Amino acid sequence: MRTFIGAIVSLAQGFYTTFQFFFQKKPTIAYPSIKKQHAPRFHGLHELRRYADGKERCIGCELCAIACPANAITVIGAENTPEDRRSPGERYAARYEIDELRCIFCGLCEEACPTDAIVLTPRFEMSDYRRGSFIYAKDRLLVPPEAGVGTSPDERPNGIPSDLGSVLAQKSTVDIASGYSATWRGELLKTDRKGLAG
Amino acid sequence: MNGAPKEVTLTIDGTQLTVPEGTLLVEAAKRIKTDIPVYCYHPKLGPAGLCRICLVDVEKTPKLQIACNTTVGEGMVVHTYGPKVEDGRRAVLEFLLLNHPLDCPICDKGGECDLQDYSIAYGQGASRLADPKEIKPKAIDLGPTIVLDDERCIVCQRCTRFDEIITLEQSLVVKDRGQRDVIATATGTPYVSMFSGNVTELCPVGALTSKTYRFKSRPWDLNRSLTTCVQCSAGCAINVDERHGEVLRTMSVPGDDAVSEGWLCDRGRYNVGFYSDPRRLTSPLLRRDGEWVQLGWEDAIDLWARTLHEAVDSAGPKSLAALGGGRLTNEEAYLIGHVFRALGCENIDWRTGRQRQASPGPRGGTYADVESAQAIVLVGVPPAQTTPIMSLRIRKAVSQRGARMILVGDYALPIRVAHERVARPRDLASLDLDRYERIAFFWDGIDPRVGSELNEFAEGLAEGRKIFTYVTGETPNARGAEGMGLVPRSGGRDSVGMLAAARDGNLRSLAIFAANPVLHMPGGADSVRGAIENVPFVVTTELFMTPTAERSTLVLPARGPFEKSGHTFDVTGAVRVLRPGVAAPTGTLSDLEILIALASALGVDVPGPAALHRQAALHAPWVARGFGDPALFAEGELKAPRAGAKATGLRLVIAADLFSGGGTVYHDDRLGELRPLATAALSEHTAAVAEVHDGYLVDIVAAEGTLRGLVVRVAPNHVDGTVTILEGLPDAPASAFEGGQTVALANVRAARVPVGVA
Amino acid sequence: MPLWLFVVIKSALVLFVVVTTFAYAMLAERKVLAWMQLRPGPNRVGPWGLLQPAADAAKMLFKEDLTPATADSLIYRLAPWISMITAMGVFAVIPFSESSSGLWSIGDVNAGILFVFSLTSLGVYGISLAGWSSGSKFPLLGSLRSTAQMISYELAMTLSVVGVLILAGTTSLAGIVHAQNKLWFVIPQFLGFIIYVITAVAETNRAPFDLVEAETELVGGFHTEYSGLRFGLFFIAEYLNMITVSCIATLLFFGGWNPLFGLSVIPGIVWFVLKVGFVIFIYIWLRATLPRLRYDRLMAFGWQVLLPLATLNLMATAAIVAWKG
Amino acid sequence: MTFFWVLAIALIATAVFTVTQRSPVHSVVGLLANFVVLATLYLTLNAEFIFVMQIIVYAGAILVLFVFVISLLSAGTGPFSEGPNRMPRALVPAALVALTGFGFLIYGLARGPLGILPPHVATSHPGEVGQSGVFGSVADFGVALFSTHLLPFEITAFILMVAVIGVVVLAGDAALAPTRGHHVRRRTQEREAIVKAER
Repeated sequence: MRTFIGAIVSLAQGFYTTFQFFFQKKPTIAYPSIKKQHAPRFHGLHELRRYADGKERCIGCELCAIACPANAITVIGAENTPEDRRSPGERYAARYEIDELRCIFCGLCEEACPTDAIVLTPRFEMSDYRRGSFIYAKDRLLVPPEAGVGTSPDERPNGIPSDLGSVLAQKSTVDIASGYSATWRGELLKTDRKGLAG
Repeated sequence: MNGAPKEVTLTIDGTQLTVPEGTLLVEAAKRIKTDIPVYCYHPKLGPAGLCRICLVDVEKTPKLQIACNTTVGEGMVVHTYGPKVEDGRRAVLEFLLLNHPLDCPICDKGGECDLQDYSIAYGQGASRLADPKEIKPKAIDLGPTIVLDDERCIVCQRCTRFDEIITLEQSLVVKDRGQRDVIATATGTPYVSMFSGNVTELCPVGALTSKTYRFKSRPWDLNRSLTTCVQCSAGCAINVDERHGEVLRTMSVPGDDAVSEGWLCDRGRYNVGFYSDPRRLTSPLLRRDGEWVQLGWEDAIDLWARTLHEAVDSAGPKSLAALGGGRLTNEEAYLIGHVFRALGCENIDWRTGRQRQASPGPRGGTYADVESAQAIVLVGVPPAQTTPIMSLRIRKAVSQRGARMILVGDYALPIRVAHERVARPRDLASLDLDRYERIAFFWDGIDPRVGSELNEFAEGLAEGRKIFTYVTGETPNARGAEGMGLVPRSGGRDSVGMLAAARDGNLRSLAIFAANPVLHMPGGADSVRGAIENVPFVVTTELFMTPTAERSTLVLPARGPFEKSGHTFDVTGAVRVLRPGVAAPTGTLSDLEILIALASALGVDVPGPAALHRQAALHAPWVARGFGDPALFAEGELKAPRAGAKATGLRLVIAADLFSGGGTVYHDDRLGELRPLATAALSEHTAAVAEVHDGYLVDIVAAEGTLRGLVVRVAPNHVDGTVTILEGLPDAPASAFEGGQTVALANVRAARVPVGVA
Repeated sequence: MPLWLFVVIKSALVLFVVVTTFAYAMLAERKVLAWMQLRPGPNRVGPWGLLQPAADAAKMLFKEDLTPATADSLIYRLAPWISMITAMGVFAVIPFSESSSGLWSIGDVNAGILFVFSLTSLGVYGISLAGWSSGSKFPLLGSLRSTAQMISYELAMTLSVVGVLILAGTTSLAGIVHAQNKLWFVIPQFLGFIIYVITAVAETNRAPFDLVEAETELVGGFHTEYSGLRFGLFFIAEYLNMITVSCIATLLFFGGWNPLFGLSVIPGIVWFVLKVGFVIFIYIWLRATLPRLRYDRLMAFGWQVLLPLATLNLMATAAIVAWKG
Repeated sequence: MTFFWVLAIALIATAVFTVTQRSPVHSVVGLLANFVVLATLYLTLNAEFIFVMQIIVYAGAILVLFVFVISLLSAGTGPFSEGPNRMPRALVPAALVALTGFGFLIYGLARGPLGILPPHVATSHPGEVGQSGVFGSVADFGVALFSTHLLPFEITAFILMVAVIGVVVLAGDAALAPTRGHHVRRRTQEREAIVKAER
């Protein structure tokens, strides 16, 4: 009997709690109209950086891919040739793709990178209508050459690239309409799906 | 040496163990599962004592000893770890890393590198080097397959010793001394070897890398699966490393001592790019009014079955024929015979190339038998070009056991090795072979008359001796095809007869399974092509649009060996297992699936998978012993050589090349320079007489026509008065010509072609 | 005006009102839930988010409608309509206010309450067939759960209502309301009311008895594979069921349109709507407060607690009515 | 009358649908539709209580169990949906049985009186529902069930009870099987017995 009464009392307590909250002031911020200042080291969208001379920092070593707990990064390396030199060493990333839908923004790729090529920027608004467009390839990850020339990325405040507008502007120029087929991982997903359906 | 070897008892890390006298410490430690780090030492190459990473502490010796070159002694007490040992190893590693670049993130070895691993285990974290590191050349093009990074080299000399001890080719050396030593070829020419890929595996650091794999992937990305290489009939176990549905590299299997001993030839290692080639066929194609039309699988199989039924109904089962099987698994070969015999068709043959026989008869030997032979007789094409791994055993027997090497015929050996040469097997009688107890005979399986002469001779010797015979032909699973009964029985036609019947218009339907007779069948490409075009309905299962497939009515996209499972027999008749290592492209089916679909469309019962696998392995001991059904080995008639053309006295030799062929090699872009040029090889003397030089372009005029634009190669080991051309090149088809006829060189041009592959 | 035209017009009107009510019941649920969870809830579409239902409807209509390759397409298409039709059919017999001329209900059936139960008992088909025909694991599990749960709780629900029927002496819904002119049955039938509320929550598959959907374990349960308008039909059906059981609770236990405190100046329909709204609020409150039950606990609770209690309540009521004559 | 014919045709159509489906679930759906149409037919006869009972008991309870069992056991891929179509072979005997039954029905209808309603029960008119003495009302039904037909009612209840017990005995093996605790207890007992015996 005592437990029965106890059950009733605790049930009533639960109902009272939720009822109390019903009238309390809500702490929610009206996000799109009011934007909160994020922390200086906020982990947002990735960016691949360049050296001051415009060469890509990424050497395609795949250490970020192996460090990634969500298995979101795909890197396929290739060799620099004298005619087409992308990065200082022998190797560069022919393909560098991040599935931002898988990414958990933990920043381990940043930690793993031996050349500080991949960094997480504070950008976080990247919603889109197609899954395929969340697979960011080098065309959207890599800082445009003009942004990298002159300033070493290390000298930017907080180590975060100051100018994100160029990346933003680039997004609209990149053909993401083709969605999956624009990226290697997307192609794989597509063939996988084909395999499942067939 | 007689009697049991003496046993020695010693203590390693407190564990007492007894090993035979003469065992090296590093091997003894393996018995108690203690791993002593090594760089220069390799079980197959022996000790060198160069790198000194294997330092161990042996009690009662003043200094640390190297485990790889110290033999065990009675009562020895060894410590493989401890402060003293670790100090020593740390010092050694500091020296090794002195000039070694810290570019692990871009190094292809990173992740499977011994230097990396031992540096983590024993090395000291920071470098004490104050001066800049030694700058050495990087990315040196060592040859068609290998790129060398001298900065990473720790001069363990595994590669040079492999080249010296195992392949006997002796082209790699350590050039210069001290701080400036680098790996190079002795002559300064490119490093060319059919076993070159092995040095990349032997290299304990990332100094030697494969051109096909450079910067493609990292080791942890790869999905590895173990299967059997069926590029030739050697049957080596092979590890297939796949990523994103693409075979990126293949690796040898260290434990495969029964066959490959842990080596791979370059064809097996590098000819894997074709799996992901965009030219792969992925849909059944039907030729309708000269155009290729895509077809669904069901329609294709139905059409085939209907045509077969109609042909049987209207012209009887003798109007059907099936070719091929020598490149398929045993299961598939068995099903070809099963399905077509169910229709009453006996025109079944696997012999779609020059090879006419696969079984060595009752005296077939094993790989181990080769090593023990005191005399080795090579009849016809040497095994190096057909079954390279077998040739490594022969080289081992010659170099390490002093076996006598005798070459029969005009073919050249790829390496400089002391040998004698006679023209025909019957001439062997003059060589006093009866003083040997163990003799191995190798035959290429091409000319049946040579084969019977060889058999006769071997039978004559057999009394009281161990005779091992091998047929090292060029067809990968020829023994499987023979064992599964893919030869005409009771009045059926063989492949030559089938083509004759086709020319006469007596064939209504021809099925060609994974074969390319247009390129490989003797009798001339034009005549084979004409015969095939004369058959109203030709079905070909192929990976690519080969010359044969181009002339078929229906082409079915098949799967390659790494894309299916099954069994094969190797050259010694042992069973090897195939397992899928990479996903096949959508739209392809394995020949087994194609045959099962055909059987069900025809209404023929097929054995279930379990029964099929039993069938495929059941014949194994039977084939291994060589006691085949004699009827199985009935020979088809070869045309007699015709009288020669205007002779300038050169005898034509048609040699096989490891990288010839119009299918997988032709469609593998990664192979690049490895694909042979169309060459005419001459001995130095002949070249001098004919006044041609290395790299000239010539035409060869023979009775059947002219072969144009061959590159002259002046090479050692060729018989004077012969010109050797390569078989199976789509650009210069040698199948139109008969070996042994006299030909003339014409239209010599002094156009120098860059030095490439010999 | 012929009778049939009158009925058709009334049906159309009721459907319109009911569907609008559904839309705003949904909005109300989201708002109330949000407030109870210290959130503002939908507030971007229209003033205070009032046009949210319209936005939702538009989205639902234009969303891609998928049918899994493994689905049984006939039944897959049929199931949402079964749910929807049975949920709507109930409103045919519900009287919304005092109606001597039959104005405030579409049809007054003498076995009204039985008709309601018969239709709600058909509602389970929508869910169980949807789950089965989707041809995938989670929906099948959801539909099996739903079948077992609905059968188990329907018994107790029916028994809990029988007490009211004995007191009222009729199965006509209007008759039951008339019987409560003096005293609402929630007082003599308090145990029956509690059992009814619990079983009704279970019958409508709402939290904390929403094991049929159970997002955390069954990723949506029976409607995992549904999208677009078909999913919308299930959604509508769920809310209509909630409104239905609230109406029934009002009619059976809260005196229907009978005014409170003798305030008969306010029309009956207002009282009815207010009472229904109160019951719906309790529903939402329950969802905001209680976590989902474990499946075996749910079944044990149904069979071992609710059913005996309902039987006891029935027998006691019958005995008292018989004893009092 | 038009309504009757519509219902009658729907009734036969759904019945045929039920027996001709290969998927058991399709059959169940057909049967469900059949029950609903039948119930509607009762409704047109003013038998509201029967209508409700038909739906609650048959459609709402029994058929739900069918669905439950079918989805639980076979998930729709049972032997019914595979294998050859057995309909043609059963066609002749089924037709014979159906025709015989139909013949009996015609014979019975032709023989018996057409006015089958008891004299004291009047046919109901709109607005009269729910009153006792009107055909199909709950009150009359209750009176009949608990007075005139009390014995059959009780016997039926008894038979059902027996059936329930039977089902529990047949299917309840797992429920009656020893629990894990039982095993532990038994092992303990055995060990104690052994210890005792050794002493």
